[in-house]
Amino acid sequence: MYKVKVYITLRESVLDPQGTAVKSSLHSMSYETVSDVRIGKYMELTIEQNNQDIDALVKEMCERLLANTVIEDYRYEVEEVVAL
Amino acid sequence: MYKVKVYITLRESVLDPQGTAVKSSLHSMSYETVSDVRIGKYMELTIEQNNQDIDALVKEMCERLLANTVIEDYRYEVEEVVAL
Amino acid sequence: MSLMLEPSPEKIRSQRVYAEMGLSDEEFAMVENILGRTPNYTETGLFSVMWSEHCSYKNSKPILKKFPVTGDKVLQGPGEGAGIVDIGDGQAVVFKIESHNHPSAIEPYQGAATGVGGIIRDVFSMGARPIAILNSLRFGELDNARVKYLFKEVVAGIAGYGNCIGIPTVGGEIQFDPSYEGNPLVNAMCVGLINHEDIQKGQARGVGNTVMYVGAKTGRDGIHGATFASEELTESSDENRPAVQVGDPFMEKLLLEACLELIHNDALVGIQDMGAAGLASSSAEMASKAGSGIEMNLDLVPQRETGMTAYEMMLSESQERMLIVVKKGREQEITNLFAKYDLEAVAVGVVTEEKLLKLTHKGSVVANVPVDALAEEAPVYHKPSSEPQLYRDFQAMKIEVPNVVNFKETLVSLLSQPTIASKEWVYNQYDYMVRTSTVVAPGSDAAVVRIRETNKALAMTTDCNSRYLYLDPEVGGKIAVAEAARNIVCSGAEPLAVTDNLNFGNPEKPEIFWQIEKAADGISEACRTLSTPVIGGNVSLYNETNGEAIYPTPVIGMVGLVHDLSHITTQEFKNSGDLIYVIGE
Amino acid sequence: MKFAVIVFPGSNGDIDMFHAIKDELGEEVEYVPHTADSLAGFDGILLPGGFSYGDYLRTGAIARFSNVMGEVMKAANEGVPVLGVCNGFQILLEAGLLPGAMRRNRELAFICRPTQLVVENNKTVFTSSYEIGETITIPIAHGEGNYYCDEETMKLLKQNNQIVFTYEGENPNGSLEGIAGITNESGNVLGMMPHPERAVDQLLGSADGLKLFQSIVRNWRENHVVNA
Ligand SMILES: Nc1ncnc2c1ncn2[C@@H]1O[C@H](COP(=O)(O)OP(=O)(O)O)[C@@H](O)[C@H]1O
Repeated sequence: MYKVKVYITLRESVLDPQGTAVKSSLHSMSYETVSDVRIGKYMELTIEQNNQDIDALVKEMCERLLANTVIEDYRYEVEEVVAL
Repeated sequence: MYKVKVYITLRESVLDPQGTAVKSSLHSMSYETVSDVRIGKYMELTIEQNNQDIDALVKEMCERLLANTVIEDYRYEVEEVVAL
Repeated sequence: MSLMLEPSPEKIRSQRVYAEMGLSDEEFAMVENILGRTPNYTETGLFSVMWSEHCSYKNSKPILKKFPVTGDKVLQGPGEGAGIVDIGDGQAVVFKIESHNHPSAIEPYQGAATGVGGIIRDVFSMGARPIAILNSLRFGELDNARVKYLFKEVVAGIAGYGNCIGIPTVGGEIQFDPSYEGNPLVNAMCVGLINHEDIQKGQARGVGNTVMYVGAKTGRDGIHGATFASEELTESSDENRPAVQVGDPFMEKLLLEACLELIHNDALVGIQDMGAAGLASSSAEMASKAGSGIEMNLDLVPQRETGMTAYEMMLSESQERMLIVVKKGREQEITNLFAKYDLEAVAVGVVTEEKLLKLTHKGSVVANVPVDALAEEAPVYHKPSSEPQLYRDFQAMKIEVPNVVNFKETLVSLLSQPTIASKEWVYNQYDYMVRTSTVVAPGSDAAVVRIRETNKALAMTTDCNSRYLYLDPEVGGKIAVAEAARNIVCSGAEPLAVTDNLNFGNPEKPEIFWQIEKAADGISEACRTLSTPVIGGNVSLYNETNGEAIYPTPVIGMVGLVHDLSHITTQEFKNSGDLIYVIGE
Repeated sequence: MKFAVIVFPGSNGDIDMFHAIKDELGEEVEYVPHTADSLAGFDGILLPGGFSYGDYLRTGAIARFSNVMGEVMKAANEGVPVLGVCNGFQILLEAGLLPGAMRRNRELAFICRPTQLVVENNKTVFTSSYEIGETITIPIAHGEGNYYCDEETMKLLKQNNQIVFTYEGENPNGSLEGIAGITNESGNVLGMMPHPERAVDQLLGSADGLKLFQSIVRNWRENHVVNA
């Protein structure tokens, strides 16, 4: 079994209205040292072992569904877990 | 300067409608080995150095605003970055 | 940081850099002639976006001349952000339709969302309170995964923006046909309400007055979007496209409320939305319309990213921004007004006597060009037109009456066509009730929105059956107007006026140009006959994928006045035993 | 009776709430900005629907830190009736004035349509003009109305009769036990996803929401006559 963690972030020039709103809220709560906030998605996938090339598989799922590559970048980490 | 990464996930006991939907999309795209999907948030914060206890600070921001602890768990990583 | 070095004027000329930006050799020669020198990179960029079809209507101007644009009740015809029609009691209705086809083909959610955002800004920049949104959508057949994705995301994008900003999406129409598979159409219409005395103009009047930038910061998103909208979509469209614009409806809600407060402040001279070609078109158009010039210091433009060049700032299409001109000396008052809404309002320039757009950046002049050359004096082309063989074939065909054997079966199979089936799945995602004035919600003919504190209401609809236009663009154009008018009348309203969105293929093909001409003839005749002038609209050409054009799709948006709430009628049968009549031929 | 309609940046149901009170109920009402320092003089507080702060991060999460919210909490603790509709409900949850939290709708899409509600408890200041078990038509319009709380909290909600409205028939958003509206323990704070202020005029389809506002006024009057 694999535990896969996928991190999805907005591409550089793409506006992040959510991050901006959170930053200004933090400022008004007087956390003024926060100079930037970017908000993305974090996914945890559990995948059964099946002789597949796990890297290729995750990459394909990211490209096809999990990330919107027109505006988002993604990266992932794969961890093999021994089922109990 | 600190780069802080915050991971927010739904508590285990809470049903995740988004994760459920993504899982069934993956299945219909015939990624049938995916047995579970949980979707959370990933935030990158840039925080200026200011003699504060950075751990305590991030924890407070998470508890007060970034996470809703009724349904969400959070964890974070702090990395010190030397400004150029 | 952008580390790309800008090519010198010599290089722009010798390596035909202008061609990549969309200028032809002849057009570039015209620019050199106007300036009496070779333009630099920023200037070349300004001309290329301002002379794109999207901004200049260079191919469609001769067509638009056909439309009847005047009438007793018309307070503002085409030319400003939106048209305005008198509805009595000192009030008027403001409306316009606009396309966001190419952005939606690339990123359907954001493309549709920012399309809605743009048309709303057009309406409130006239000084009107937006009261309703409609749309008109075209997709390929739903048996294709990409089409399903586009459909789902476009609807979600329209919902996401309209619901958040709190303007009800009250109606629209959707058609599915293979001709739209690679090039969906997303047209959005906004209707607003205004008191006559509040009508604003996008003009930079009064030498010495201050030009202010308000709203969201400028980023590198959407650079050259207008040029992109004026080209066909090809396989390589993916690579050379700019960073996609993301809509921020929350920001726009603040901007909307702030601007509606601003119009009551006598310091305001002119206001215009930064839409296509952003800062370039808003500044050049505001100056040109007023017969003045503008000088701007780009260092003062609020920037979201570091190291932005003059070219990038002028051509960016970041959303939720407006350009305003205010009386000299009143800037602080305006800054304070916007600050109340957590918005920035920054003085970036002045109105000048000389009709030039003069830009400075980091201490040097980066552009100095005549505003009229950018705006009104863009080249106009009369493209060749020729009647296609296909049309002659259609005309020669015998009319065939289908022989229906099993009426029930035929009816059921018709009703299960996605184009005909109920659109409840779509409109249940739209908040069509917010502002509690939607008397007739989606699901009937035209939508009806009451006008508070009066006994009146407005009926509104969008219509176009592009199959008819494909067969005969002139007759099809008439039918589109007639259908809209019938929907308005069936709701109990008197048709007032029309806004149109001409969605066609590549006008450089004579057969396509012929379609546009004929459709406009049909629309014009129907509008004259029904006394519903065209008070504004939008043109979207180059809707082709790999050389294949969409069906000719001139979407008609019509608004009517319900003189008395008791006149409102809805579509459904009311009581069993009521008699059913068929009216007409 | 004088109502306050709190306006947060991004509120958009404020106008509807205002007109419902002024035009249909005929009571006094004022808009109060999120920056206000005092709610003195108001007898009822209304948190309208909309997308405060764009619904960014989580619905209601940012609005809950608005300046005026301190006053709303104070008034709630003093027993002033507080009604949060849709985004208003979400803000009350985030502020901890009501228990539980909101998740995205089960089908992930925004839903706008009339729904049927069952009045589960008519012994509140908000519902005393309804019959117990009465079915009423009130529209919903939200993307995040999927109410959640843990089992312990659910037990308490039931014990104290805090569940006021449930959806009749198909549950539109997946909320636990079909919950559409709940009160706090003392019953003076009500949060609900459906929009009673959109159901006050037969011209727009339903006037079933009017009784909710009438209940508030009637209870206030009775209290004030007794206390006077
Ligand atoms: N894209 C849309 N957005 C909003 N409402 C829509 C949309 N498409 C269709 N509708 C609504 O659905 C109803 C039926 O639409 P349609 O099937 O096009 O019928 P009609 O023949 O009356 O044009 C109308 O009230 C229309 O406003």
